[in-house]
Amino acid sequence: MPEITYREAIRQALRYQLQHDDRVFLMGEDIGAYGGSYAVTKGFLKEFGEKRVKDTPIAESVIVGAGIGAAMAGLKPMVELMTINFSLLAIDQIVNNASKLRYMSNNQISVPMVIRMAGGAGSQLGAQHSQSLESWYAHVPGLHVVAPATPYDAKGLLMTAFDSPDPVIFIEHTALYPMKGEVPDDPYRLPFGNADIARAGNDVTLIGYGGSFHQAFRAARQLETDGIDAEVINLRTLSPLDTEAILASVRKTNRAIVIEDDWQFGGFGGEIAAIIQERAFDHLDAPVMRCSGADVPMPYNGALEQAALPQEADIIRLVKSMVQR
Amino acid sequence: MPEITYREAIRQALRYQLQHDDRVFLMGEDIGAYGGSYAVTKGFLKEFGEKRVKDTPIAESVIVGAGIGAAMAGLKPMVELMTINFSLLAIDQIVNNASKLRYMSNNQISVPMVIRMAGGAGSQLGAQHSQSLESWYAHVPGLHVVAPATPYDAKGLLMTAFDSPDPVIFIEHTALYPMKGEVPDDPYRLPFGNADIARAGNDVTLIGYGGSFHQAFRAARQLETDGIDAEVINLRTLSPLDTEAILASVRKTNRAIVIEDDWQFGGFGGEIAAIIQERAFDHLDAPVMRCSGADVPMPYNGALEQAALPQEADIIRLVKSMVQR
Amino acid sequence: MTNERPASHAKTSAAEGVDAVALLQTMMDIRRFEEKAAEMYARGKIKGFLHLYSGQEAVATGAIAALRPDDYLVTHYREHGHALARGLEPGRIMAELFGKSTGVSGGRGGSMHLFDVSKSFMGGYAIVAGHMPLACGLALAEQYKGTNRIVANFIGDGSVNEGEFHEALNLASVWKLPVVFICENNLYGMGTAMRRVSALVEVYKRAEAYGIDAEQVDGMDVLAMHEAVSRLAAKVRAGEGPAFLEAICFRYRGHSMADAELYRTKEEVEHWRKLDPITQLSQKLIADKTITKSDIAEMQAQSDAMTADAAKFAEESPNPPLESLMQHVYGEVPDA
Amino acid sequence: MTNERPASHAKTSAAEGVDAVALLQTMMDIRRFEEKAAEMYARGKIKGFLHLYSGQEAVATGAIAALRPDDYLVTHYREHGHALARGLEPGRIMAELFGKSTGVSGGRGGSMHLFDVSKSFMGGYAIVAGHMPLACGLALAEQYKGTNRIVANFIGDGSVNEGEFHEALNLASVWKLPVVFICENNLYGMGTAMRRVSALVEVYKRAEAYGIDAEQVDGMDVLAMHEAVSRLAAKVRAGEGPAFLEAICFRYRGHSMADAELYRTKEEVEHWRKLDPITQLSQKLIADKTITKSDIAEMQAQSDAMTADAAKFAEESPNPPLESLMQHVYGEVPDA
Ligand SMILES: Cc1ncc(C[n+]2csc(CCOP(=O)(O)OP(=O)(O)O)c2C)c(N)n1
Ligand SMILES: Cc1ncc(C[n+]2csc(CCOP(=O)(O)OP(=O)(O)O)c2C)c(N)n1
Ligand SMILES: [Mg+2]
Ligand SMILES: [Mg+2]
Repeated sequence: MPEITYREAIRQALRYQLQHDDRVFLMGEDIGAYGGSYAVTKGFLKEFGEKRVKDTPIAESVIVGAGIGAAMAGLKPMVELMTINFSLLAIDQIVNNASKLRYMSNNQISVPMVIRMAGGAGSQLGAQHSQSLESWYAHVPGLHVVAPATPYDAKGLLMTAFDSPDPVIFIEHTALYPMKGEVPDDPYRLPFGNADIARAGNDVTLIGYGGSFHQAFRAARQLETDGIDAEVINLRTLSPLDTEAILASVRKTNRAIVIEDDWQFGGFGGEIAAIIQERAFDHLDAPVMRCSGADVPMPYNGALEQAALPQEADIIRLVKSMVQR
Repeated sequence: MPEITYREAIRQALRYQLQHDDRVFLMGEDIGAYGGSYAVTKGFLKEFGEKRVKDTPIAESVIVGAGIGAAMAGLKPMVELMTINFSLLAIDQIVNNASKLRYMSNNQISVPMVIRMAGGAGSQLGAQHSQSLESWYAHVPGLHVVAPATPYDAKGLLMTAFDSPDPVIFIEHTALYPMKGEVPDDPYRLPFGNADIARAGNDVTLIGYGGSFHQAFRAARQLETDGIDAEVINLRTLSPLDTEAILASVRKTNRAIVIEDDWQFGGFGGEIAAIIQERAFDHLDAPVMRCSGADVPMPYNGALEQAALPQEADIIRLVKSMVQR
Repeated sequence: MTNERPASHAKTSAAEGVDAVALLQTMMDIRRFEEKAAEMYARGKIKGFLHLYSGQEAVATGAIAALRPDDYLVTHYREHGHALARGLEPGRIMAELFGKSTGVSGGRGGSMHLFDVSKSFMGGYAIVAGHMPLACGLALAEQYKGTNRIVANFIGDGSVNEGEFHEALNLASVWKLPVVFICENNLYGMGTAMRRVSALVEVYKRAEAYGIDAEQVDGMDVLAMHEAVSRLAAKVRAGEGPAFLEAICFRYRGHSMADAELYRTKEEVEHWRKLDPITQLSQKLIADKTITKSDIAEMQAQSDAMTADAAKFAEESPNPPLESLMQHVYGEVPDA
Repeated sequence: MTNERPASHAKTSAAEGVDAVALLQTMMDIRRFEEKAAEMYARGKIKGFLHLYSGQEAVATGAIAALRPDDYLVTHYREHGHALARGLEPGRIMAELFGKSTGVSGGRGGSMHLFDVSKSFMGGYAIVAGHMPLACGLALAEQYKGTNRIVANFIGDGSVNEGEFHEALNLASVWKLPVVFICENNLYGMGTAMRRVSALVEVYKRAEAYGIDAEQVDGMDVLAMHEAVSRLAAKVRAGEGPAFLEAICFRYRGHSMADAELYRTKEEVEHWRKLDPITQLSQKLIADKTITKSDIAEMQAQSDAMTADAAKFAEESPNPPLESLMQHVYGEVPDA
């Protein structure tokens, strides 16, 4: 299989959709002439023209709202919001319209749209540009929340997103764009709600997604040298969440840690911990732990930023404290 | 002690602040001439004049942002956002500015402001007007999140909110405005992060706040007749959260249920459950359970709406299933 | 605010072939329907927020009659009149207000969220100005498909200071989207008079700042409304880009059923009632002998009957089953 | 886009008593500082997003010199020039870019978030238009306190289509807030030319739609900038409400260090470099014999020294201690 980057994998899915479905069009800030702030749509304007690739004003609310309206009329818009931080300016459209229209209209209206945004931290962009708000979107019924961790996931999940009759919040981790991995040339689809057991193990379950999956995976490799056999789950989608895969793993390992970039307090890790203890209580040899971001606005300084983010060493320390329990 | 309504208790705190602190002013949509959409500020425009009580355009973002700016300049604005649903239009200001300015500026800037909003469901206002987003705000470092359940709490916590050097999200539950309770005439302050053990018990801990506290309390009363002795905790503030009070109670009762109007998936109940199992694991005789709102946009129909909200009967059923465990 | 009635900037001569009698009937139907709704609210049959359209009938009636039946309508939460004018079944509208399963939104939407996609009625929305971007999107879709279907987006005067008003008007203008924005300026947003919160009181001038074809019309005159919307819709349909119409009107009742109306005087309300759109048109049609007093009585009777039937239908309809609570949060995924 | 230089609508005669030489020195300082920053970015000393001000020096320099030192400044993320013009210590600005504890924001803010409250520099902000409401609030506070301190709010041309631009201008106008909005129209928002996304290309006309005193000025001419801002600031200070100034300018470098500049031609950049604000003023001052070529060389040397010292200070400063991570999320509660 060819090795391509996470960025290229996303490009392949977008290009495929543009080529094979007339209802699909892209809109967003600087996706055309500029080539996309993370170069994901570079060249698309030339290739597909202004009708299919629309540069918009800097006006997040109307960009997303217009996407919703176009979807209501039967098109399949892909709206790019550059980064998840700017989605706060469109969040009323996402929460009060996109997620509710099917239900409020008693199934008369569908909103089949994909909203792409780059999330996560780690590149010293400062507090206003380093947020991980996926837990907020996962909280909202009517939305799907996808967070690919690998090039393979990115292409397969984005393909599936375009089949969804409902709005999909597609969160790409900024640090992963240059990462390479094996991706089939031909189109393929990865179902939502199907986690990937990236590494089988018996001693502890490490649960991650997007960027945090890789930390979990690297930690697992190191733990091996200490004779600790960790299972690593790549969630792929937060909503729907593959609860069964998580529970099956914990019933086997009896221990679990959730790894997330996001702030810990009130974050998604809490939901996973709550579900595990609720449904696998008697299987737990130790409390479900969380290795999360510190509860601070992200500092610019590099060392401080790393200190505010979960590190492999933190995971390893936590695991050891749990297996020794 | 005089018996007054939740609404009147809030009015007393606001009037006291307006009378005793020149830096305090109120602004919001229809708080003046109209008297406030929930009549909380009725008569204030006449009493304090346009300088202190400002009717604003319908423009949530600039209302909150202007409040932040005024606070940066040393005033103490109280911004009313009518309902938590509309706060989505101001959420960028709250998250990207209000909560981060002190940290980003290395403590050069303070944002001492109070943002009041009515939250919760139960009056058949439909999906766009029936949300409980407190878990979102509790997730954001730099914010305080207050959710009073009684007239006594409302006055005491709002008084404290005006002493806070940091932004306070003050969430009033729409269903509680007419509710009466004993409230001292004189001003008093209730510290943040101090939960109220509203009822002592030994068999199970029921944790609620705002509207859900009352369901928990009523359920506890009924459980008594079945010989089940429930302890009921009224959180008062979600951030800071009185973790110690929760843990102390659970170490005694060995069982806990969180009651919340909000959607369960990814909600605040998950955070509480995660903390409890993390820090009182060996004390738990049963998993921490959640009695939450259904994960649906709120339907208008009254029976459906009630079915989507936690009911006393649900709490009682849950408790019984746990104590029998 | 003012007690003067703003002069209409639109030629008020009725367009040819407009059925004035039908317009009158529709306005009467709306008026009666709202009275019945108020009654049902008082009797506890209708819950939540109820915003009545009484006084503003000419706006929706004239505008919607000037559109094609398949033109999209995207409205605010004060939309019973728009739904009736578009021809949604009165019984199913009332049933929605009752929260019954036969309601146009299955009882899940309520008064503020009427939907009937089969009639291109794309919904009533409860977030001020939050529906404007949707109108832009529907218009974008039709432009994209190359149809000549257009969108009518009804908004209130209170929406004009929201950020989304600005973003929507700018996008509609830059992309030449086929939308007619119709601002129902009833002088108040809840209890707040326009001039107290708005830098520019003449709303249509705001729209001009985006290079949008804009005008003001007497919203108490259904023929003027019909004429203005016919003219603007034709331009928009021809691909000349969006248009904006400010209709000066007045709501007789409070903002919602909860409103104490502390912000306006009885005199002001009385003044506007004298300009009642139904009375105006009735008198005109009697004067020019199009109809007689007894025709009017008959039409009234028809509205009464329609409304009574609607209430009866709503009353007798079942509630949605509790088992349906979790239905339609997500759609069915088509198997690829 | 256009290669024509928009005519200035402002009288470009320098106001009396303006120290043109000082203005020139400031512009030189900014130019050198940004070159050094670019160099330090290349050497990996500066991380994250770095937006350089090269080419736009005349805007911040002329405007800020025309204000009182205690007038609040609220700026966007391309704000090194504004910080230098306001007199923040160059070393502490560079240290902030390096993320050092001696930085104006303690190394927590970075290039986009410079703060120095002691100099009424209320911050650089990274959310487009998100700082405009803050500017309104600061102005509201001074109006409330009855001072005659005003606010200068710098925004980019890309902000004008955001909802917050609309909400802020409307509120400032209705409440007559003492704010001068200064829009740095450098023709592009990232790679998007104004005309492609904006219904009205002349930004100052947008502001007029809110009844705000607005004009356009040549942002490559520091004296014109100084004159226009002096005039507008005086009005605003006198309580006549907000003012709006559109400064036509150009950024020489990419949007940030990552920009491939696919959206504009070398010719366009060359064209604007010919209008360089520093060259312009130098030539003028030499022509009217205010200074000599050797003075210029000396001034250059001074900028070089200042910048070198700043870089040295930044380099030698310590990182903030890791233990400080959790500090200042919340403030100290004063005991009642
Ligand atoms: C974003 C938002 N803010 C506030 C409200 C509360 N609210 C409901 S209606 C209304 C007034 C709207 O006035 P207008 O647009 O003139 O419509 P009218 O009620 O006069 O028909 C307000 C402030 C809301 N629904 N949405
Ligand atoms: C709300 C928001 N949307 C998008 C962005 C991404 N972004 C950063 S700068 C920029 C362009 C702004 O252009 P302009 O206002 O003209 O300022 P300039 O960079 O030209 O100085 C964009 C789109 C952002 N920071 N904030
Ligand atoms: Mg109105
Ligand atoms: Mg620009």
